Amino acid sequence: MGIGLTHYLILSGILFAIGLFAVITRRNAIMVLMGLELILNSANINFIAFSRFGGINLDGQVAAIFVIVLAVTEAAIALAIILNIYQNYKHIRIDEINKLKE
Amino acid sequence: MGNFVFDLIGKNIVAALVICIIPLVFILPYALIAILGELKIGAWMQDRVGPMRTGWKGVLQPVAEVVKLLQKEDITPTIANKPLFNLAPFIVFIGAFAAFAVLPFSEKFIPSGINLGLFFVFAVGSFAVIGIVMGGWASNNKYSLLGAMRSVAQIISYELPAGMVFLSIATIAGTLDMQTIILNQSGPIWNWYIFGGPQGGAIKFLFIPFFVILFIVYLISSLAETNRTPFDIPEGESEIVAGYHTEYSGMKFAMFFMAEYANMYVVSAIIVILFLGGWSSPFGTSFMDGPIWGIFWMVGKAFFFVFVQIWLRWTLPRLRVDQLMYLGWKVLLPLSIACFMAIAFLAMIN
Amino acid sequence: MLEALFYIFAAMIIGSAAVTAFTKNILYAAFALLFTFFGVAAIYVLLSADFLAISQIMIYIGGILVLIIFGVMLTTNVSIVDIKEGFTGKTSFIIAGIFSAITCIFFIYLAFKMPFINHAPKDVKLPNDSTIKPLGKLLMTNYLLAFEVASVVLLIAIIGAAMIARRHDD
Amino acid sequence: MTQENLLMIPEISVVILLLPLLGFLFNIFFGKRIGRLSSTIATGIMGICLALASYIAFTKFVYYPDNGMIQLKFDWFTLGPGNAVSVGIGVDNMTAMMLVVVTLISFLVHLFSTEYMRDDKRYSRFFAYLGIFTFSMLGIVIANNFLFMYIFWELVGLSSYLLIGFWYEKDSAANASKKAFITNRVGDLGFFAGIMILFFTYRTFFFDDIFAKILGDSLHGIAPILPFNSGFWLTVAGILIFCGAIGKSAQFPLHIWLPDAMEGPTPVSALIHAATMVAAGVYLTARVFPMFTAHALLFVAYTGAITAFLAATIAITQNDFKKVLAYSTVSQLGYMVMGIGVGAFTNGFFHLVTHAWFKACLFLASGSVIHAMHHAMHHLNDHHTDPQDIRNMGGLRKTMPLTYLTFLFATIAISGVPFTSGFLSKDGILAGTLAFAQLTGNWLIPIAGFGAAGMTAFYMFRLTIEAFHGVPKTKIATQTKENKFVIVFPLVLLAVMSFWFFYSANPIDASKGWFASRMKAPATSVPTAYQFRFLVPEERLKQEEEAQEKLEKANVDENTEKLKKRIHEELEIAYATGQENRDSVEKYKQEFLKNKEEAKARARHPLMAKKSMKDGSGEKEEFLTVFEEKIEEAHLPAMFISVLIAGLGILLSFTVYQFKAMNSDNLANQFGLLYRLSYNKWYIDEIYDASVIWFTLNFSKVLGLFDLKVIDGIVNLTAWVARLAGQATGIFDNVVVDGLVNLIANVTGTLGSIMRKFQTGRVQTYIGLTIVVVILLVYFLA
Repeated sequence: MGIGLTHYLILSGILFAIGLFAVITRRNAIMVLMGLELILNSANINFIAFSRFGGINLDGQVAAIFVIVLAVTEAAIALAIILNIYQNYKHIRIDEINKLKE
Repeated sequence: MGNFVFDLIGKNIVAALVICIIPLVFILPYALIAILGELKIGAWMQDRVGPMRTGWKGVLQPVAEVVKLLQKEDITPTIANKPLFNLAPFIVFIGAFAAFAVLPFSEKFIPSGINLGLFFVFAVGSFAVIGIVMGGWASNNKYSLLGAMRSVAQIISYELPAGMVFLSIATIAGTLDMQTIILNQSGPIWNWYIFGGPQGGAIKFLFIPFFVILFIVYLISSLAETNRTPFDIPEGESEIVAGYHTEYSGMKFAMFFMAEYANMYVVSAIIVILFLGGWSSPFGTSFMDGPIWGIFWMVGKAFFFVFVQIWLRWTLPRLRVDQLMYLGWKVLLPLSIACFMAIAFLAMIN
Repeated sequence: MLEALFYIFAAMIIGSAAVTAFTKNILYAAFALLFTFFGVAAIYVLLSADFLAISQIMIYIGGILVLIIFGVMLTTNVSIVDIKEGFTGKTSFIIAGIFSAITCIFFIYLAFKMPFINHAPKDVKLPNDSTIKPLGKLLMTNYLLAFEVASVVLLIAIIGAAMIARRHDD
Repeated sequence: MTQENLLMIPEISVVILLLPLLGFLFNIFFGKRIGRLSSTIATGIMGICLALASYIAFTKFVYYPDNGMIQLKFDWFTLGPGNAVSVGIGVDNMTAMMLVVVTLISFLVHLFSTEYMRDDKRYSRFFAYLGIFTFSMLGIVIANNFLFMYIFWELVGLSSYLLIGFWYEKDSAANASKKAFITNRVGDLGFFAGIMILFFTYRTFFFDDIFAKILGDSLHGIAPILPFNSGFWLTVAGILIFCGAIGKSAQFPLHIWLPDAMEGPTPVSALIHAATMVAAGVYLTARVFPMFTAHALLFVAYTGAITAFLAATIAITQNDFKKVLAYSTVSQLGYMVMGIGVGAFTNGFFHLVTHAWFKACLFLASGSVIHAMHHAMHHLNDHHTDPQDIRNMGGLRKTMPLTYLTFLFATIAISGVPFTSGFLSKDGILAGTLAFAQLTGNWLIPIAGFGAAGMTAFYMFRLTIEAFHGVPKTKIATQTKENKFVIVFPLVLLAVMSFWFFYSANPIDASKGWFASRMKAPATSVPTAYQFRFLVPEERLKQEEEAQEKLEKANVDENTEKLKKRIHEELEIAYATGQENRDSVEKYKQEFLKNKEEAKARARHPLMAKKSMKDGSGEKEEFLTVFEEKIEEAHLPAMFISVLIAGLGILLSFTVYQFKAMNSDNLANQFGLLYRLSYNKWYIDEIYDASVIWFTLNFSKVLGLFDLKVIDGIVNLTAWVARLAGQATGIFDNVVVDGLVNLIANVTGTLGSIMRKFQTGRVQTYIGLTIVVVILLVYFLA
């Protein structure tokens, strides 16, 4: 059986689920960030798979480029915020940073 | 763009393996020669004789060293993180070796003639970064860690001017394919990019200063990326013992060592390809030209720059960290961006 | 052969991603990401998106991963090799596991059931040249606005990150 | 405004108005910090004001003497649609004159005070108060409507309160300031009621609009508008407005505050008594003169006459230097009011101006004396003797020659000796009263006037002789010294201003001088029926006569037609019956002609006959009212009588006090009742105490008792009932309402605690929930 679109979609679905799991369960903020990167990657796989299997339609790749750009900005700003959190709390365990609750 | 291996055996898995092995086969003797060069040139510079015992005038000294390294006990510190400690040298070496995949040796031989060669070289450089961090952290030694972090900071900082140089050349050449870039410069020596590229007319002379500046920028950046003197801060032995590979010994150290020499060749080859016409003959297409001569020219020119690097190591003192950062961010980066803009403008009006 | 490559890389992606998600050592997680990203790049190559594959390597491995590792090193006491960072709790672990499992199943269900999906790969003529030229043209024509916005976003992100991460005691 | 180019008269007058306010604000906020500089600033500002006022007076008198009021009008605020309340400012001849008077005296008082108040601890505060006082007075002067006038009127009351009570550490000063303020309120109440009557009727505050509406326009058939369509109410309105003047100008029976107001610093007395505050009342009376009916004028005249006489009698026996002057002021104010009341508008206002100079001079001179006495006392370490009592003075002529000379000259002026300004104005008023008496038969008014004139001469010379002549009665008097230049200079200037030639070239008759020609009495606006006929101008009479004639002619024509018809019938009968009835025809003819003549004669005013004869001689080009002619006639007799009486008074004064030919104590004993009445100020204060104040106090006590017993009882009862009801509702509240509220609160709380579980504050929970929801959405919608 040739490798079809379904394979890639399943791959990206699994990757997404793993990323989601990491995002939800990890205490460390940077770990959450890593989970987010996984999710973004799974999305990118989908984009490019659709782009490839809908003929060589490069729009999907362009979207993937923008996703990468977004990932970069997100990582940069998230890390900056995490550094700030670290300076204030001396830790980055986000389940303990729940000021939002009050 | 042909590949003579495919021409010889056809497109099959054996051919692919052969193609993969050829650079490796090249690296081993090259490393020996480079080590010998380092020893002998250093000795010459410092007005001493250098190693003389092994072989004629000590030419077999590198072989002896390699044998020594292979024989040495492979020590892994008990408090080190073993999986990563063991993995790190391989990743660093992968990073260096992957670049050989797109480096042309001749008109007829390039392991993988992908269209994005320049970009690829640029990208796989980051493997080395991860490997260095991995090794430095896994060693569980503060010198290692400090050296790793310094190294990473340095490499990332100098990737930017290097990237601008790549971009400038890609703009003027209209491609990222190394073979095409070299073909653009084929012909007499003044077709090389350092002499203004293949275009004729008076505008050529407007290009020259910018290319010369870019050439110097890339030379400096390449020294920094390979952690060579005067940018050997990550492994400055008088400060942090040996940097990220302090704890390594034996075969793993040899991997690091090899990766460094491989990197030296890679950056030299890139300089040659970008500015000095790659495998093309300086005498034009009529004299000393052809696939075999191409290998000669390519490797010869690259070796010259390896020599330059060794030469500089024995000549220049080490920079401070802040000087390094200043140079990278406030001198080279603006300079390279300015040159890029100028070249893009000139290319547009040309 | 392509099938084999796909399965190898898929296994590599899922395995390393699982390491990322389940290991207690943050740096293990970070280095496991290296393989995930590399695997994804390989998948891109299989999907004949060469430019994106190399971009993936350059940006994710050379940029984001380095950033993350630096973030870990700056926010954690890295001189201890065993950096243990746990999970938010057993309950949430289980709930999240169920969530993720459901999501995963849902996506797989979608992959099989959605009507627009063509199971067989379209037999299209792969371009000889790299995708970089058409991509560049698209970015400069159809997606010019998005491209410009993205560049502005990047610039703002740089400035913002520099502002936020700046030490405030000076 | 009729003319565009009025040499910026209104604009400059606004500047004059606002400059003292600026000085006030500056001194009140920064005065303490700049210390002595505050007086320089305040005086400088007054100097500028004086210069500007002189400019306005000059331009007004020289270029626009006949322009009437040059005004600016603007809407201040709107009370509902079409009910804009307009205000504004205006400058006429009277205003221009008053501007000069106020600013000049204010300037001199400022100058005087810089030395006089030198050692006071609230030095800058004093100048701030002077500034706001001047500001309010100028506001009264340039107001062209009742609203502005009332506002500044009250401001004057406030600032006089501040100034009289300037040394509020003294109980007497504090009480005097309160007394002045409250007494003024009584008058202001009337003033306010009068304004309200007018505003209710005419819907405007402007003087000229109100007067025009009262007048109507007989030629265009616009009938006069009267309050409540009755002349009586116009009289009432006039008297009520005059009540304001009674209060402010210290007319009987509200004159009691003015002598007490001497508790303020002496420059303040000069300012209040001579130029500003008391002048305000007279100025107001003059301002509203056109709307006074005959009865109102009579009221005004009698008030003035009583005041003039009463105050003069009191002044005779007082021993306090400033009190004597105070009562003399009251007396002179009575003169002015009387003058305006009898219709001698020009002379009344003239007396206001001349009196301002010499009374300011007198007060400042008294200030100079008191200042010197204080210094002498300070020198002798004496802190108990009263420095203002004339029994402690004497012989100051030697030690303070300049003060003496100026004081003497001002005394001569106020006594009405020829060649002084006082003579000119007082003579005019007395002539007016004589003329008035001739025309109306109110002979009491001139008698009071002449009596007061004589007494004025007497007590003023008594004061001069007691204080300055003879030998020093105490050691203090011998130690006094002449004051510094800044104190003496205003005295000299003011004394010089009391010469006649400033107002008229003729030393015995001012009626042909520039002043009288510029300060003509305004024509009355009141309908002829409610007015003394002799005050109505000739042109107005002519108009009304024409209207009357028209009416008469119609009547006559009608009668003639009737007669003609009758004659015709008779003739027909005669012709029919032969010649027998010819005589009767003749008789009708005669009757007809006589009737016609009578009707014509009826239509003509009886006073007009004389007028036309006079006009026929071609002596005058101007039209005079009958009254003015009478004044002309009464001028000489009045002059002779007043000179005679003043001479008598002076002579008596010299006899008693200078030559001691008669013992004053014996005299006092001889006229015991009169002396005591005079000395005790006719017991007016005591009468007030026993009547008004007693009544008020007791009435308030009764009210208080009523409050305590009845109202409090009702309140307590209500409270008790309310409390009872409250307890009942409280139980209901606790059980039912609280139960409901608690139920709701508990339900909400329970729901909230359930919902709170989702609000963990953890980003991850939110992400998880979001994804679940998105998946559900996709599942159900896609």
